[in-house]
Amino acid sequence: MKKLINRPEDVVTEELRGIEAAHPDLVRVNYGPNYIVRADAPLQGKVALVSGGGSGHEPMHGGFVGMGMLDAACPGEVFTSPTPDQMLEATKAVDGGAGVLHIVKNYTGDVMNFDMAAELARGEGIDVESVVIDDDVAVQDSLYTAGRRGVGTTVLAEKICGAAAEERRPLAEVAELCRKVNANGRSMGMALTSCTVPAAGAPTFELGDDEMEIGIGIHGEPGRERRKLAPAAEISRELTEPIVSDVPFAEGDEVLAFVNSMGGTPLIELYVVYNELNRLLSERGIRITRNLIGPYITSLEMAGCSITLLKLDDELTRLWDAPVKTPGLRWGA
Amino acid sequence: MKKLINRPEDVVTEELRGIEAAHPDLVRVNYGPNYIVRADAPLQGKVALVSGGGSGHEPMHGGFVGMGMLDAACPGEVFTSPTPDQMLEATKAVDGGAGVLHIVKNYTGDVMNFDMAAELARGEGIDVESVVIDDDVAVQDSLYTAGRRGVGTTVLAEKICGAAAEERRPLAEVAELCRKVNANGRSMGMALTSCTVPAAGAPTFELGDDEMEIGIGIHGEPGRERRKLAPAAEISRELTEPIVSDVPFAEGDEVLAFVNSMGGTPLIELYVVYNELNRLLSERGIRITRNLIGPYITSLEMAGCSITLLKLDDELTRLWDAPVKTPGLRWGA
Amino acid sequence: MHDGVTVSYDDVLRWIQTFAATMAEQRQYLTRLDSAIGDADHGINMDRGMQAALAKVDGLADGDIGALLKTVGMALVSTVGGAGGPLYGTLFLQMGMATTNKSELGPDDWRAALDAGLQGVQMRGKAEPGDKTMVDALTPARDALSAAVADGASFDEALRRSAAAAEDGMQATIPLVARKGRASYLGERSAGHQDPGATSSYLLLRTAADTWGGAAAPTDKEES
Amino acid sequence: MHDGVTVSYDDVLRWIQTFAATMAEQRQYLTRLDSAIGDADHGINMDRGMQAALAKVDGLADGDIGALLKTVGMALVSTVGGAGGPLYGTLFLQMGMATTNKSELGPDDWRAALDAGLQGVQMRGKAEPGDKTMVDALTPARDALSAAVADGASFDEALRRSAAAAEDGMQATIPLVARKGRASYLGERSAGHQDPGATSSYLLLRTAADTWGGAAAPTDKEES
Ligand SMILES: Nc1ncnc2c1ncn2[C@@H]1O[C@H](COP(=O)(O)OP(=O)(O)O)[C@@H](O)[C@H]1O
Ligand SMILES: Nc1ncnc2c1ncn2[C@@H]1O[C@H](COP(=O)(O)OP(=O)(O)O)[C@@H](O)[C@H]1O
Ligand SMILES: [Mg+2]
Ligand SMILES: [Mg+2]
Ligand SMILES: [Mg+2]
Ligand SMILES: [Mg+2]
Repeated sequence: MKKLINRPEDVVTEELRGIEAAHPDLVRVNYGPNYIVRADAPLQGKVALVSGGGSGHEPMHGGFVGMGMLDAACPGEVFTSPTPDQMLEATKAVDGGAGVLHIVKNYTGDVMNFDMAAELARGEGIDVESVVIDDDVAVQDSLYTAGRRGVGTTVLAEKICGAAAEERRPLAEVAELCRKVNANGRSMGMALTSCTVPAAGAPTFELGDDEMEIGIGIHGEPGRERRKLAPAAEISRELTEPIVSDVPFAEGDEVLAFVNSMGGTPLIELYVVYNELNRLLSERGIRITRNLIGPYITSLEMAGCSITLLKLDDELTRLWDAPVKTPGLRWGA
Repeated sequence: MKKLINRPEDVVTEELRGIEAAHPDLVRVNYGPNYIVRADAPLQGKVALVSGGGSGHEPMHGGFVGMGMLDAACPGEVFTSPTPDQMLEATKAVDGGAGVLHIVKNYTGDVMNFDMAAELARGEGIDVESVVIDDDVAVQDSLYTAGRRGVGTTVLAEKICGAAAEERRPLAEVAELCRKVNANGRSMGMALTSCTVPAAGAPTFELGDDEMEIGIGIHGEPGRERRKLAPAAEISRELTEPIVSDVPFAEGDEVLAFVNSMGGTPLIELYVVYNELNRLLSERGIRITRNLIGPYITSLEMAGCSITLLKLDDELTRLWDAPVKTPGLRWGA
Repeated sequence: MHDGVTVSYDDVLRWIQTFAATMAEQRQYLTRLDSAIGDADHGINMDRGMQAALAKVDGLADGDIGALLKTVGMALVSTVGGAGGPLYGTLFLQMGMATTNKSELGPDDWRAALDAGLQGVQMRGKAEPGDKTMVDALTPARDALSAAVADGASFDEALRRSAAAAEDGMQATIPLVARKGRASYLGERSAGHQDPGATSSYLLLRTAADTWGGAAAPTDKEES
Repeated sequence: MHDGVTVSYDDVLRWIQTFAATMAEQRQYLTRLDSAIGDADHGINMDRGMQAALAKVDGLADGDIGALLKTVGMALVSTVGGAGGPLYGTLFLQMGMATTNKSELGPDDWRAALDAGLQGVQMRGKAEPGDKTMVDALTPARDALSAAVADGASFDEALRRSAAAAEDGMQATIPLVARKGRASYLGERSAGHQDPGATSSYLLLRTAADTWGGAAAPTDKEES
């Protein structure tokens, strides 16, 4: 295992110490239970946004704490969702009396832990709403299964709902907006390599030199299918088609296109994929009016990418454009 | 070779098409010769900044074109410095009558090609100054060699001089400032893995599972020394000591600390390194007052990191904080 | 238990300690199982959680088995995370609720505790038998235990039968296509792999049979 | 040349074409050499540049060797980049300057051209012999050529001697510690590897000897 770390069991704590040292103007870090909050939290009268999940997806979520995005993030161990006490304490730390929105990625662990935390927080008189993001078209949705995973749309939901909360919109509206983003966002990802969970010490799966995994999530797990390696044009098509043929995309639509690195894929390749994506969408009469390109929701050092498309309207576009000032995403401030 | 590309020989062109499609509000792209210019170039009366180098270091330099940073960037083939005609055409495209500063990383190829371009541009009546960045303490400086490489400080110089040019300071001053940044910035890097030049198809060097390279540049080349893999604390110390024991750093100094990913190293590890760096500098009474953490000057998908320290004063701090709006670096706008 | 044999607070404590030791030993094995169809952390998670539980139960000394089990449950909830945390946390919390104020457990108490724990797991996780989860080990274990108790089998025998049933249930997860948890994302590719949670649940019941079988059997023999 | 044998415009064109073919063939080899002490692109760069040069010289048909060589130089400057671009570009540009308006070259013309090219390379790159660069192949080649011309050797013989000297010079780069170019960053670690640029320069002179040796030799025999 080749990583810039000390002891595997200390990675998350030392990462948090790094974040704390680097961004005191933006965030504060609490240890035991671990959570990151806005430096100016709680903001009276503002709906607070709390998210969280396993570590290993950086900058998500801790890097998205700050003005215009999250009020708090709860980092779990690597690829392991955080615990209810982290979420409860974070919720209490950021509640400014207007209620708290939990943005939860649809994984059994995340959902159950956030459920427990929400029950406990409500027990302490805090108004909590939860929205579960489930945008991964690689996974068949069904009543009888755990349903779709939450992936790329989470980043977009946190940005957009963060902007709405900044406008002092009430909890029910911000939660509704989050559901709208989820309903209009779809993603799919692929991997060229596996990644190594520090405490596990070996790659989660093995891939041949001419193989790739299509339909992966963000936890270093194998995908829906193993395939022969293909050129970027073909990979882009295989990711894009299941997305655009899913519910919300049609000719004439304007979309936000998010081309994400899984961690080990450099920017030069993301732009090659973006070029393909742009071509594929033009052919279908879908217009990219906003984009995000880079490593924003990652799986440690995994090589690969995901594509997320979010159907935009004026409201979503305006909220996307609103200022944001976090360690991981920043503009207009 | 596992990459999200089509034909190796098309990588740079397709990347440029991706950049062009993604950021029409910020930049324009010219093909044959290849260069990227600010969407609003030329700016009358503003000193224009031109940089360039081999591709494979993204976001540098193309991602740094925009308000408050570069006016143009010339991308060469992967790890191959661009040609004089690219630089000449870019220089002509951005000259707004106040002269052009060439920011050149100290590599034989870059220096010779920029020299030829500057000669040609002066021949066409454009006022050109060149500043060569040579900040890599892994390389012994000497009159009889090619001297130190230009690495991380380049990013900081482009940001700071871009801000100065935005203030409409004259060419001589902006060039002098660039030399000052170079005089006060020092870097050192290391690699956990090699990387693969697309057209070469195989990793530039092979490293054992328990080996690392210390003192690498940014072209996937081997470093000064091969060592046994070590914990982040030790690696951070090995990178930091040659930097701080070099000319400009002393107790009481305030510095900008730049922890850079070589491309394949994820953010979680950079924060672990930042935590170590912060500790090491505190011990020496050096205070980090600004920082930059992420993949900004990369070597394709290489895993590893570099540390750059820039000694700050009020002027440099103010110019660093000034608004910047580029695809790769953005704040305050 | 018909013959009056019970497990004491100390037996339950030994079970917890042995299970913690087993999770430490099987950490790599469980994580490898989770690599195949999950995210390579189940052994790491369970080990971390049980180490935390050990530290918590060390302080207790009041002989209340319910309190002991609830303490384990709380420790798991607040240190494991993932799916394992709430599920194993709930399992122990519910077992603790079912044994509040008890200082010893007979077979029927243990059956009731396991039943409550399993119900808690299903309430939290919404998994049915056949979904390829820990429920596939716990359900046959609970059923075999109930049957053994109804048959009038010895505690030792009942424990052995329930562990054997858990083992069968665990093995039966191999051909299944997962419908719950992370493995469900793999669809058909999840078939052919043993579920990590079912494996840790089997180990939980095997540890009970081994620890208490050894503890209860001599008493049993002495009294018979 | 004492015996009056010269190379024609077509011979020079064939040399350029053969060198381009050689760079295409040796692309991987040169890139591998550059992997060891550089950045793994020398073969790729030279191949790309010579392909571009081929496309450019195709259009020319005026019989001016100087114009031909300058065209090659310009093509290299504007397509190669890196260190190779300006250096090989300058080499050919200077050779072109030294042969302006010539439609055939005798041994002394060729010596003067190579000398001008080498001086251009050193002016651009500031490398001295022993720095582990292409200068280490070009310098002995130029010197051997001068000596052969002074000795009154045949053009063919002079070409063979200069290629042999280039080969020796190339091999002599192996033990050297680089002082110029990218390999200098490796310090002591650069020793033990053959310099890629010295290798491509040797190939340039070997190609001249092979192409013109073949061309000039028969003429030589006919006339003698
Ligand atoms: N909904 C569920 N109900 C019951 N058990 C479940 C459920 N989802 C997952 N599990 C169990 O949890 C195990 C995985 O636990 P663990 O690896 O610790 O959590 P995670 O999947 O969050 O990484 C699975 O092997 C399965 O037995
Ligand atoms: N200053 C110099 N003078 C002469 N030749 C040089 C100099 N620097 C480098 N070279 C030659 O250039 C070769 C490398 O060329 P190439 O790989 O194309 O460029 P780069 O080093 O920019 O990648 C070296 O092997 C060496 O022979
Ligand atoms: Mg997990
Ligand atoms: Mg090069
Ligand atoms: Mg798991
Ligand atoms: Mg090279």
